[in-house]
Amino acid sequence: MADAGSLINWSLLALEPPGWGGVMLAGLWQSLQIAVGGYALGLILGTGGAMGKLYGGPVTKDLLEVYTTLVRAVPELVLILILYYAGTDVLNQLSALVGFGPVDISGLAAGIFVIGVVQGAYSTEVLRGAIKAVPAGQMEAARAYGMSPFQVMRRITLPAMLPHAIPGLSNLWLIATKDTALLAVVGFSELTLVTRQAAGSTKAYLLFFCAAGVLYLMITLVSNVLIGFIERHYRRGMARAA
Amino acid sequence: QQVRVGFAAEPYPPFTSPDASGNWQGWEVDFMKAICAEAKLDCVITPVAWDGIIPALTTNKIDMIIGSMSITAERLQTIDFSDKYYNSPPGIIGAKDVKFEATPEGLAGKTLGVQVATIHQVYANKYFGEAGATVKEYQTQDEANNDLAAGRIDAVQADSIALTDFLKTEQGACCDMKGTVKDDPEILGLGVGVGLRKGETELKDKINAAIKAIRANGTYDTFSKKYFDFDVYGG
Amino acid sequence: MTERAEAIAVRDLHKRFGPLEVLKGVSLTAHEGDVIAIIGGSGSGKSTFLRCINMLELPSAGSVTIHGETIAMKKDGHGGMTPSDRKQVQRLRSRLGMVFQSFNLWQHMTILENVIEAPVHVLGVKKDEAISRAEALLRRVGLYEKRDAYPAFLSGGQQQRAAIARALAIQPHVMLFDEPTSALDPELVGEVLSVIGDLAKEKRTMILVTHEMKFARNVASHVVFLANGVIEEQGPPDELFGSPKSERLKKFISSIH
Amino acid sequence: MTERAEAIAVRDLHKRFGPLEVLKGVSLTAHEGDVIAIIGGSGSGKSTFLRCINMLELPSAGSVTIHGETIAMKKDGHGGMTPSDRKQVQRLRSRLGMVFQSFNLWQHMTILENVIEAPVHVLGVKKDEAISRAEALLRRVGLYEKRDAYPAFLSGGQQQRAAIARALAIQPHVMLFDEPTSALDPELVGEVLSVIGDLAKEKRTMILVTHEMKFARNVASHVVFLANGVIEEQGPPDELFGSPKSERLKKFISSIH
Amino acid sequence: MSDPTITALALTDLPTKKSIFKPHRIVLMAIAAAVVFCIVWFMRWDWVPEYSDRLADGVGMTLIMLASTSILGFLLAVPIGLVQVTGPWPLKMLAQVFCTVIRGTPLLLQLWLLYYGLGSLFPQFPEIRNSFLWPYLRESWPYGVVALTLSFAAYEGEVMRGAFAGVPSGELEAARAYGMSPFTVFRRIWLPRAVHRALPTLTGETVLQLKATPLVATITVIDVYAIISQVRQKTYLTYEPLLLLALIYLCLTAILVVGFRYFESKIPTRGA
Ligand SMILES: Nc1ncnc2c1ncn2[C@@H]1O[C@H](COP(=O)(O)OP(=O)(O)OP(=O)(O)O)[C@@H](O)[C@H]1O
Ligand SMILES: Nc1ncnc2c1ncn2[C@@H]1O[C@H](COP(=O)(O)OP(=O)(O)OP(=O)(O)O)[C@@H](O)[C@H]1O
Ligand SMILES: [Mg+2]
Ligand SMILES: [Mg+2]
Repeated sequence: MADAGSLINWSLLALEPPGWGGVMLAGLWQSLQIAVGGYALGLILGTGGAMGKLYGGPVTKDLLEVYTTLVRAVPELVLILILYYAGTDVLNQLSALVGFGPVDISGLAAGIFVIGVVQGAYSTEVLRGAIKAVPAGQMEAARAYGMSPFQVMRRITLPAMLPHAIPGLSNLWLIATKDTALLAVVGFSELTLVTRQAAGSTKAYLLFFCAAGVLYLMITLVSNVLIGFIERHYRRGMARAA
Repeated sequence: QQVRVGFAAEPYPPFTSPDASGNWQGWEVDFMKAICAEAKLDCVITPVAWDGIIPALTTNKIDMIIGSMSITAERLQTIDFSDKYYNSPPGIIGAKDVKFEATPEGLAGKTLGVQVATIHQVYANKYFGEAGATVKEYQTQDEANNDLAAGRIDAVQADSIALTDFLKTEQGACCDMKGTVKDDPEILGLGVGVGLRKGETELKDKINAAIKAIRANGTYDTFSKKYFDFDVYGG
Repeated sequence: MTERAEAIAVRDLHKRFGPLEVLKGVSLTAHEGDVIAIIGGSGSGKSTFLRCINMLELPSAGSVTIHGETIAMKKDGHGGMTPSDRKQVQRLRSRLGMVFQSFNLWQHMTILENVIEAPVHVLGVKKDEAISRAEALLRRVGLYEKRDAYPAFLSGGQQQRAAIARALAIQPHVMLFDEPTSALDPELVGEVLSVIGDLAKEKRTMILVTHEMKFARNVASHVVFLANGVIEEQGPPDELFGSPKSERLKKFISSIH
Repeated sequence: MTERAEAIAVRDLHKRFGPLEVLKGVSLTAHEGDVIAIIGGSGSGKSTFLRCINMLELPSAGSVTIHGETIAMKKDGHGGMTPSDRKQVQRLRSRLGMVFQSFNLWQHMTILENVIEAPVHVLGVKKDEAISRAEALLRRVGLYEKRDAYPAFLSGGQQQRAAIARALAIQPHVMLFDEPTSALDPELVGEVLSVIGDLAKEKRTMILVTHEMKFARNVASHVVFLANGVIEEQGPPDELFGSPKSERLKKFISSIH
Repeated sequence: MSDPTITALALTDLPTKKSIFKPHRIVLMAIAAAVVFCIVWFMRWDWVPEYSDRLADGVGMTLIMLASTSILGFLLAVPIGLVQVTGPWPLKMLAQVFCTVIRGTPLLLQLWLLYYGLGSLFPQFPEIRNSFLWPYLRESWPYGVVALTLSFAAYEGEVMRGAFAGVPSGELEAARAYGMSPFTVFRRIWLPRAVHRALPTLTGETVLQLKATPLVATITVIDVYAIISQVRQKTYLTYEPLLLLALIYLCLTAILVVGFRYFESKIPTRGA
């Protein structure tokens, strides 16, 4: 029977083998890559989605409504499973249709895709709300001075809605970092799964899960500091009262 | 030709387990290296969740499964297998201080842990579940063992080789082998094979040839000796 | 008046919102240097008329000619019209400097950035040049010191003066004002009116919708009284305010004073 | 006046907020049936005075006697005072019906629930009885039909009438009003003032801070002019408004009209 | 987490379509019907009857998890929100640290930490097995309940903090002015008013909680997700069970949203 001292066998966290620290950091790096990639993909989808929902044709609007409704009503874990299998399957079958062989999708790309599609629906809603918060007069003034619709979007609508969107987008980023943990369930080697493997191999469950918790918490805390800077920067045009 | 070899993303000693430098090691890793070298395949290890390993194969995320997967009639409806490359009878372990037999009567009223998506899950549900045991299903074998050591469950059914390995560890000291279960080839299958997508006969032939070759030229025995003092290939 | 070039000509403009016909055939010509004041009761269609000139509102029928160039329109499916050439509309819009009732300054840009935005990104003026012109304009409206402030931190009067500078920055042929002072507190109205008065003195072509009758009388060269979607009466301010002919205008003037 | 019992007596009340001394010794006695109107410029300390009476603001010095019972106070460490007996304050507060400028109805309760809340949970009246009394009060202020509505769905005037009913429900010895109409749109002021006027006619003891001079003149038995933290002048309304003595009051009255 | 974010993350309103019968919608619905037909016709659904009983049990477990952890979590959120507004600083700090830690780490990790982390201690402390808690510590659902409850409490605690802080001081003052004791003010006015203010976010938080429940399947709690996993193992089907699972969650969410909307219509939150 193990003595209580083995609970805090810190050498297990050493960066060099036989410590598992290096593996944990590699998992963290994977998690961060997926989070950043998925978040960015989500932002792209969300920008398009928000535009479509606000200014698109009736069909676009309805399809986007279906997309955001489904994603917001079904657990991320379930969506991740479906997308994880379906994503590559559909892609393979498409490429087979066009006549290419099966495409090789790296695990990283699949993870980014899965998180991105989920985040896309969330971003759509956040950005749509933010754009609606920009007074219509701002866009009208831009049109009155001869800007093209694209210019209005790029020069006025997007930057003007940012202060409204930043709180929501910040929360989405934090959620993206935490949602990467769900990929552990499909066997993707991100931080949570390598933690589980390390814990299983060494039987130091508490130590490794707590260490992973600290890493996640660090991501959150560092993000919060950065978000604070960004928020201050973009809210500078807002009146104190607003 | 690159071949993605699906491993269960979990420690399953002595067959596959990740080490502290992030590499995989164990008997099956050596086996994989041997057949890939023999068949001149460029194999890359791709860890996948065990309970999703067959869908991962059928949806083209991986090209073959090396994960102590038994060849059963049920699985053969969905995927294909190579010839067997080892065999391990299912065993049951339990706490040392509780005496019981690995029979439906012995397990009645007890809680038995198994890993999901294994032959043991099917077997335990059929033989012990019916007879009054509670079958608890874990995503990984390691978690089942862990709960046995914690005392949350009374017994675990799995590969006897893997269980023997567990009993040798510090944690496994709590428990001992209660015996092997009565055979049911229908469920328990005919040994462990490499899982393959249906229709990929070319790959299957290569692998069967490779298995034959390493058995014949002694490579198989060489790396097996590092792990076992008995013939893992079985009868 | 005839020797001066035509700056804007609106012919037989109709506009309907669903069942409601707001403009029922309005024609108006502004020559270079004209200062035209549009007056009329609330809901008489003044804003709609102004917004139809730069196509922020699409007219249902009629034509708009800016500096001799008529905006090409085509019928759409629903009994209205749309411009057939978007680029043309964008180009012509950049010759009209619109000042809104609610300023509509871009909140995420400083005052200076607001003023150089359209010159740089619509007209393609170089940034340095745009800045030096913008600074001159801001000095003129008395906002040079505030050039790096954000709109939300300015008073209403200052915001409206910034909006006027922004409109002037595209060197428009015609300035359009839609009730530029009605969103302001009474004590701030004066500063904006004096800036507009200065522009009028320079003989800049302007069309302004206003409720400030005294101001209209002082600065306008021509006053148009809109009622019920048509021009009920028009003429030089002294004539119109001094001896109104129509009953409606008489009533309107008496209700204002 | 002397034969009637003393309802409230405030003696030499001082109140300071940090360095700012808002009340510099104010004494005031209200007898049963008195209607005292407190007037004065903004910031003169009217609200503070009223809030000191029921200890929502703790006075720095002086005493408050309600119905013959003086609130026991002790010095606190910071040069102020705190009540030495919480229970006493709570008991005495329930004899004062305060009506706030911003109504402060409890938004999560219906009007009826608002009115029965204090009788049931402070005075321990039985619920049935409280309800029947509350309904009578609501009928009186003309809100019987609205008894099951939530405050947010009522107009400001209706909310303030409900707040008056709520204050009356504890059967207070004295009603305190702090500018009960100044948060209302002009057209809603009348309905609230008429309810207060009715209360005055019934000879209910009331102290009211108000900016409605005409109303103060009509209903008050006694008017107090507060300026600079002291009572600058007081007396019957006709005297005070008819022939103000102090310069300040003269100026105040002329500025109001 | 602000309300707009919750709305972005969780379905809080069913899409209201004023007229379903616009021409393009009829086309879209026809396409949707065709897709559904293909799914029903070309995919394998013969396993559904066999598992329907177990699926119903699983849904029941999911709902029990949802209800119990939402209610317990809410009860815990009230003091967490309150101490952050008025508490003495040690309690305030404690509540803030609690919220930061729970909100800053993945729920999945918390679950595994609780279940396997604690479990790994049991062999070293055999006395635990003799304690009165052992019958619960043996089971897996208590860990799920604890983790989900703490999670709900942390997120809803932030909401409650805002709700407590946002009760207009005038209403509290009015209560004091009528002689209420501090505790009565809290019990009768502050608390119900804060809860009232927090109600609009409750739909979203509950839907989020529903979306978090399947994680308990990873610690061997048999909820609807676990049943579907069993189906996947048994039938070797990749998509069909997952599609059914998504449909089940979709329906559960819709029912929740409709239910909350119904109750909300009974409690006007306009003044909140
Ligand atoms: N987008 C719109 N849709 C429907 N009706 C509109 C729209 N815009 C304006 N109207 C209607 O057209 C009429 C004229 O509006 P307009 O804003 O032009 O009046 P106005 O003369 O500018 O009035 P005011 O002095 O109040 O600004 C009004 O009855 C108004 O309700
Ligand atoms: N809590 C406080 N802290 C600091 N200063 C205060 C506080 N409450 C009131 N004051 C100050 O005390 C002075 C008197 O305020 P009070 O509200 O009593 O005036 P008032 O006569 O009611 O004015 P009004 O007619 O505007 O309501 C003001 O200068 C105010 O700024
Ligand atoms: Mg207008
Ligand atoms: Mg006051």
